[in-house]
Amino acid sequence: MTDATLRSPISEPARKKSSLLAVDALTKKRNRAEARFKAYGVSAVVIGLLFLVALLWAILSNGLGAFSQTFIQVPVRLDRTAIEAAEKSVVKTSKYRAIINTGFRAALSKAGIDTDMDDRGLQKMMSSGAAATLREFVLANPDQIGRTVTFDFVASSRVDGYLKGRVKREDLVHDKNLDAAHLDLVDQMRKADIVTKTFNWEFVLGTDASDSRPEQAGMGASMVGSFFMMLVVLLLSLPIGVAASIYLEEFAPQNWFTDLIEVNISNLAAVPSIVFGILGLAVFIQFAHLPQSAPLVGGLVLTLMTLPTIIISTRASLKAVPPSIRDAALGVGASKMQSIFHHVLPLAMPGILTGTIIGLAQALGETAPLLLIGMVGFIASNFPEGLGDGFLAPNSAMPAQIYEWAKRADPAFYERAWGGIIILLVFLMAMNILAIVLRRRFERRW
Amino acid sequence: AEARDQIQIAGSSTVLPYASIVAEAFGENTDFPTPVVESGGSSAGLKKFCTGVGENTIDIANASRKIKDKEVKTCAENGVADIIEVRIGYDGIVFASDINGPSFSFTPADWYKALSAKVVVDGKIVDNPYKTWKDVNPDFPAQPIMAFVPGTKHGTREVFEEKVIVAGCEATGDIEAYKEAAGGDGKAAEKECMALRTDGLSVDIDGDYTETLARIDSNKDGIGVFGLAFYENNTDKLQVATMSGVTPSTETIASGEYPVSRPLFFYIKKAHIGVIPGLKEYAEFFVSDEIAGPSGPLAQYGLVADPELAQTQEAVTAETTMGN
Amino acid sequence: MSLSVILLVLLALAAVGYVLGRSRALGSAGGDMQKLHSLPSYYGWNAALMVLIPSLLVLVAWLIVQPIVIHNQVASMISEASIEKSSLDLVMSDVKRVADGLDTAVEAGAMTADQAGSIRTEFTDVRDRLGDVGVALGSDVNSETLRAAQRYRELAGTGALLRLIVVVGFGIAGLAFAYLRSHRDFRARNVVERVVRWILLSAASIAILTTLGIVLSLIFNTIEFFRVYPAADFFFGLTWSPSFGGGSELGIVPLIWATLYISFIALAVAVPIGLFAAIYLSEYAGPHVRSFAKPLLEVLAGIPTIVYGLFALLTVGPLLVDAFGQGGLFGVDWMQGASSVLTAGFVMGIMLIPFVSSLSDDIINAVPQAMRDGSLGLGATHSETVKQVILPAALPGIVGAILLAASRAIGETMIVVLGAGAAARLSLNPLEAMTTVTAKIVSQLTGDADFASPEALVAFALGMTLFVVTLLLNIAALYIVRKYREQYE
Amino acid sequence: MNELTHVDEAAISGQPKMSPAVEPKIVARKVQVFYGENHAIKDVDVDIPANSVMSFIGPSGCGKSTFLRCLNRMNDTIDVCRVEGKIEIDHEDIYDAKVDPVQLRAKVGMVFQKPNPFPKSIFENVAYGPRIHGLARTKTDMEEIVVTALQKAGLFAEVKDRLDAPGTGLSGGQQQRLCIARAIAVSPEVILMDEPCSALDPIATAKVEELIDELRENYTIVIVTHSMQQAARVSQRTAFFHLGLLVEEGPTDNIFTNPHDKRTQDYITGRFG
Amino acid sequence: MNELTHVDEAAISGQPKMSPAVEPKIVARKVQVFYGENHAIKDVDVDIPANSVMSFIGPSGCGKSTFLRCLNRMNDTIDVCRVEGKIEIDHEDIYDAKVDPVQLRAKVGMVFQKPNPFPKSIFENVAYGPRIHGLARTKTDMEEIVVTALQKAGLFAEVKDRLDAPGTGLSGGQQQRLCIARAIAVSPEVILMDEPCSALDPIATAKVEELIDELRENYTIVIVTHSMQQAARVSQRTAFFHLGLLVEEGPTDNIFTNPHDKRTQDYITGRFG
Ligand SMILES: Nc1ncnc2c1ncn2[C@@H]1O[C@H](COP(=O)(O)OP(=O)(O)OP(=O)(O)O)[C@@H](O)[C@H]1O
Ligand SMILES: Nc1ncnc2c1ncn2[C@@H]1O[C@H](COP(=O)(O)OP(=O)(O)OP(=O)(O)O)[C@@H](O)[C@H]1O
Ligand SMILES: [Mg+2]
Ligand SMILES: [Mg+2]
Ligand SMILES: O=P([O-])([O-])[O-]
Repeated sequence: MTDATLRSPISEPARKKSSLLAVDALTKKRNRAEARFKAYGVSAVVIGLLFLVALLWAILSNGLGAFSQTFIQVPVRLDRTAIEAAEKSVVKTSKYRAIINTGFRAALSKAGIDTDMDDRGLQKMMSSGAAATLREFVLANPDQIGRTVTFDFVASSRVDGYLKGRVKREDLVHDKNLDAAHLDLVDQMRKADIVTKTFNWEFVLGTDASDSRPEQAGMGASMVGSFFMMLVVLLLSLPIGVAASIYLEEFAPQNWFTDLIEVNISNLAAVPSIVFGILGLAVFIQFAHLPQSAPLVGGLVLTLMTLPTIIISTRASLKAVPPSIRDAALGVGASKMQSIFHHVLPLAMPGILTGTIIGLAQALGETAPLLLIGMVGFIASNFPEGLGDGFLAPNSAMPAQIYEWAKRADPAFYERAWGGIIILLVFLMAMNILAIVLRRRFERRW
Repeated sequence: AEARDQIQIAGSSTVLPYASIVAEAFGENTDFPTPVVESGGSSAGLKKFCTGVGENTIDIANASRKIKDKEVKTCAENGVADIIEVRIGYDGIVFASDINGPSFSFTPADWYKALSAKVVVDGKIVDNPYKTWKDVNPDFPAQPIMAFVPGTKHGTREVFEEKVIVAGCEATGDIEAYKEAAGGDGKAAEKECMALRTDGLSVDIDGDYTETLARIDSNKDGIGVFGLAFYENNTDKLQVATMSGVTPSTETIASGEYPVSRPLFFYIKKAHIGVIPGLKEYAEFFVSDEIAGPSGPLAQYGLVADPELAQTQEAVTAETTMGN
Repeated sequence: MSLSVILLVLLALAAVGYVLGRSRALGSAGGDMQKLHSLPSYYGWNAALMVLIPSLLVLVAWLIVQPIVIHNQVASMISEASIEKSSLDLVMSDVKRVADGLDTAVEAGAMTADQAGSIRTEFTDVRDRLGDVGVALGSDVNSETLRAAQRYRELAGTGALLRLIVVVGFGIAGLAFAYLRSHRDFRARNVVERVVRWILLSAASIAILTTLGIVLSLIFNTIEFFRVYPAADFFFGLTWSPSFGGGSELGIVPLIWATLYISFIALAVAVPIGLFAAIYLSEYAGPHVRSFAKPLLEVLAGIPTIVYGLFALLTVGPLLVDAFGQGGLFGVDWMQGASSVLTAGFVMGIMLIPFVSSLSDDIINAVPQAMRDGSLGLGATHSETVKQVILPAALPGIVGAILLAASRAIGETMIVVLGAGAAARLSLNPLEAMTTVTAKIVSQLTGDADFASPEALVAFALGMTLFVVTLLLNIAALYIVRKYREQYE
Repeated sequence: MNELTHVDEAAISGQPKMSPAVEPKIVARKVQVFYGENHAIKDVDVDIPANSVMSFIGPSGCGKSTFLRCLNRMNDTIDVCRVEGKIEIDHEDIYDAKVDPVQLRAKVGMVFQKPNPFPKSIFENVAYGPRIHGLARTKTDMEEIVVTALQKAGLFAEVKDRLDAPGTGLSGGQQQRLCIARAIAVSPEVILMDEPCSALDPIATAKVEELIDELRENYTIVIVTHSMQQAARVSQRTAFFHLGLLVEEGPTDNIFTNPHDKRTQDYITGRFG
Repeated sequence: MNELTHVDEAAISGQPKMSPAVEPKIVARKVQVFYGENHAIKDVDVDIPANSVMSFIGPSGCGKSTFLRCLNRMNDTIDVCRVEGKIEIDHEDIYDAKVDPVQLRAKVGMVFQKPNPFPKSIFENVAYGPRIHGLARTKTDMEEIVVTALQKAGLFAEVKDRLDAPGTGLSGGQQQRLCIARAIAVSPEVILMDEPCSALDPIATAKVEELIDELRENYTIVIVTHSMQQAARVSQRTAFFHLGLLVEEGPTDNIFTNPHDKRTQDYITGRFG
């Protein structure tokens, strides 16, 4: 067969000459398709961002309130006999409350406010943690006994809510925690500058408090818990994930074992996170005897959970590196290992970092597995004392804390849960910023 | 290996608020570290509790129900033989609806008729035909039936079924019809009573009371089942219904006037007493009058104080185990 | 404490090994790198690895064995009587606590090391003494416990010393071995690379181990479940209605159905939006838009799912009811409450957008420019190029991203609980409430039922079944991807 | 439009035409190309006559490819690349805002210097262009177009048994011919070929040259080549580039036998550098 | 090792040596290459003498690149590719299990048919090989190596001001020369060049040919080329491939002036196909 025997469409052009400035019908159609396609793209991004804005709006509008807090200024006379009596009782703090009450009454009358409220009623104005604050101070500064010291006591959640507009006068009819008389008092105290609303550092830096003291609860300790967990996750899942991907993508022979690993990894991605919790409980706590509620265990469980995400994204981007790059390196006598670590890996970096960003985001926000290894609940209201403690001492984590708060009865916790989400997101962005910057630097086309 | 020095507690999320209040106060008032209180459910807590004795296991399990015999057996098999049972009080279960809606005063029969899958109409067992509360009881407004009841994972559901639905079933006399249909089998008849309708008017809530509240928020016709403590903290959004004419409160429940409540417990491994620092002190602190008594912080928060608290205190001090 | 000392010593030895190995290799080649088989640094790494790997393995083994040996030694000192009273385990933990307390006391300077080894309960109130340095004990210390604790300290001290000697000995031996081998003809690079390859392989094997761990942690309870509940009813039952009183019906079919249904809807939302966003960001958007839009979209993946759940329940659900509910926009009465398959699926889809968009964006970006040029040069529009050249070339990566999103959808709980409800139902109507396998695993696991009852054990069987189902789906996906893979260049 | 035409006239009339014999298909004036800071094409004026072959020659890196890529605006895809000046095809400014580069590229086809087959089957590689331009109505039409194009490019015999095999699995020269087939399958008016024969053996080269000769009757062809013999064999006019400048342009014979510029002379006699 | 030498002897003595004059550097016997089903190289026997240039010619797709890639085991990287037979370099079987392909490739450098610079700076492209082989002790050493390699490849003058610019931003010919510079920078013993001059203009080609001539003194060079002129200019021996067979091999002069085989004759006189 020779070419000449065939009718050639080239000698009789199928398209007639046309002006470039006048767009022909087919091109118009194709351009419309192009415009549509691009519009889909724009709207996809816009839709995504709109949802983000909607969610952020919900988060911010519900949660910003948690960042301010009402305090009541009370000068308290640290009377030795009263303190000694209090120290003798079973529930010492309840006696300290009485000491505060005395001071509080004095402060009120000094400001020219008189009230016929009984002690219980007065106590409702202030957090029940006030007594603990006082006791702690006394134990730490025995030399101050006998003097009068002015404290900024945290106001109770209802009073705080009143100043934030969350608690309304008419809502208090059925409320046994506060009534309208209290609000009158608050109004007067505000005039007298006894109550102040300030930025709530305690919320950012403090520890969790029990259900009866929402006003005292803070994210600090759980932030530390999340920090140590993420440290474990990052230090384990990134190197292990990348190493596993390199092995699978570059070294593994094509055989059933490789397929088995491959299927396994994608399957692990679909394992519900709570199952990882079951695994963590069985393996790390019951078998390996690691302590309960420890961020180390949480980190290990979340590492296992994050690995598939990192491996899948890393493998996809390793696959996307053109073979000619590998050839080039091998051709100058680089070993396979060198060609991968020197050339392929840097080119796959954006994908690896994306996997890390998404994987860590997921790990940071995960609650269910923590439920089973004991990191959800009311956990250690103390900060870890050192590095080792940070990994091993019982602690909660931010999402667990938020989840707990969201369940609690007092509406003030609801506000805190949203506030906690704000902190979590800030933490997330801080955590990812490095990866995002790095990714931009590695992104290139060839 | 480092020795553990704080008490470890796990279990019921219903007991958790009370346990956390006590744990916090315990940490503040004693030299012992604040105990760790995990949540995760009564069952999960008891399961952890029964894995064995030793440092690596928890010391106390909170439970919103009594431990089951089968569980006691498993415990014993794993070496957890001596268990101290501590009843801390009662959890009141209340019915509440949106604060701006009409108020209700229910009887168990109303709930049975509104929610049961089948009811007896004119002597015949039929699929529940009622769509509004007025259909159930002419005294009620014509508000569509929409009930948010605890899901089957919750212990509260059991109480709700027994003390409200079955009671209503008995009160209406429908149970006799079922018994007849089942050939005199009382168990089967009760089961028939308890089966809730699945046409969407009764919604199971597997989450917490906050979820129930959120659902009422998005559907104002809804009536939900709550814990007393939860309701008392949210009186700005909810109004509570009376049951058989009694308004639920810590007092009416403690006196037994209000019928729907359940006891709350915690269980201590006796073997851990003397090993884990502060364990016994914690238990005694918990049941002391200043804490669990009617004027203590727990009652303040919504726990119905146990009228027989003194006996519990004694048992704790004497380390009386179950079955002794 | 001494553990970190050992680790530091080993690290130091490794560093020394690096320097020595390197310099000896260089020396053997007369300082001329080119005469060496491998780069000098490989000889260094070889030595460092030879120091670290054997000694760390020994250390790990030691850490596992020593406590067992000591435990046995000390346990033999405990009298039957005390074991009778509680349990050996508890007595031993008391012993350990006292031993730790003595350590702390010595450290704090409250006792000399000698005293700690020789005090007797007869003469000292140990609990008090330890209490002074902040060590809380559960009860008074009896003499048996104290002696056991002292023995424990003794053994632990000896053990620590031996451990130091043996582990560091291995390190030094490894160093010497590697040093002697560091010769110009020694294939250091090959050795190091082989070790690295083993490390890579073991990293990949973690996936297998995890799977094994999951299966093992589920299987016993699953078997237990099938012992109390008939398997056929579980796999083929069309009703899911657990109840405490017994007589539960635990059919998995409605749960599996809803899982697939919700995941499908979620993907139907996430894949188009995510893919178009990825295409737009990588192909059309300028670097500025891209550099802020991509990380912002990724925030969607970081918002805790409880927020999505509330968003579903309070915002999306009511909107859908307004449209499809009684007296709604469309005048149809298809929707009862805010919870529905559609609500949950839609919101889940939003959460999954970044999974699809970010990963696909990276992959699309990695397609070589020559492919685009080839297509554009033929007069293809940009969108034609994307659809017909770039997407096929990027397909394996995109499928990976979609699978990841699908996996996430299957494993999600919070959104389902709040968005789709808690009641299991077998229905085609996407506006009805249903619930998924994962949601039920969580609820049965955290529920109040007796932990030995089928209602609680079913969680494990559900987990196991879901595991197998997704495994089958993944095998199918692997097969499909293999078939349609296109390799550029 | 008015204003632009205005400028055109001025610009074009301001330059002496280099080849007034034939009506030029492509007219370039004062073309400048920058890659960021790098000034790759400097002030190039050239007229490319219709229905003939023009070859660009010059040392490597002098800007041949760059200039060629200006003619169908392929440079648009390089971010750092900036084009100035005016290029007209059939009197229409191709850098006019109204011009659709897609239509332009359909009219001005291109074969790239590095063969870049799509990761698709051989058949799909060739069918791609006709499909997007709607050139085939039926499957048989399409098959005919593909087969003809492959034959023209001299590849058909070698691949006829494996039209479904991936185009990336071909040898270097086969890939190059595949790309040629792909370009002619859409029958553009102008064909730009960037070293189409560099990877080809003499026989395949001869076939492609034959093809070029044949195509010349209806098409305008611009070819970049390193082989002066090839330029001499196939082209009517030749342009010599050096360091981004168009040094000399004219009838091929003249350029090779009687170059005006010292640099051209040096280059063609191999006396360069 | 003993056993292996054994087999070698047998295999090699069983075949008539084609060029007994010089001690061969590379000996190939019964080499077969398969791409899956496709039998790309059939039973090729060839001796490549040391310190000389051998060129492979033949029509596109005949297997030149494939055979060349066997000589440094680059075919190992293609999954579907299977090599059979024996290839020895300096009497060592390069497909022996004991042979480290990495060391082999350091000894047998390669320039690929399609230029494939790393997406790194020009400097780094060249410095990479010397760095991993430890050829430079100091930074100055390295700079010297890089500059020398670039100069030898005739690229230095053009890029000396932008050694930090990415290698992928070069023109096609520049990329090709960059790859040549990269290959010679590690000073291998054998250099395989797959059409190194296909993208180069005559002057650059001349420079590369000069370089090849210079290198010949110390290196063994195998070059694939489409230009018979080039083969004639630079190589001492030439091998002609056709459809996967090595049709004829011998001193370059003989092949071109007095081919034994009809197919060779047809090819070099352009009377093929
Ligand atoms: N990766 C591959 N997969 C499958 N077949 C291939 C592959 N590479 C080459 N081939 C086939 O093997 C045969 C020989 O190819 P090779 O690349 O060796 O040819 P060549 O002689 O170098 O040709 P050219 O001069 O065009 O580069 C050809 O038919 C080609 O299609
Ligand atoms: N993408 C790019 N980015 C930056 N500079 C570039 C790019 N492409 C080409 N250049 C530079 O522009 C100049 C002209 O390149 P061009 O590709 O036009 O050369 P050429 O004449 O085609 O050479 P060759 O014959 O080698 O292909 C060269 O100096 C080259 O390095
Ligand atoms: Mg070029
Ligand atoms: Mg080739
Ligand atoms: O968590 P609960 O067991 O109380 O439901």
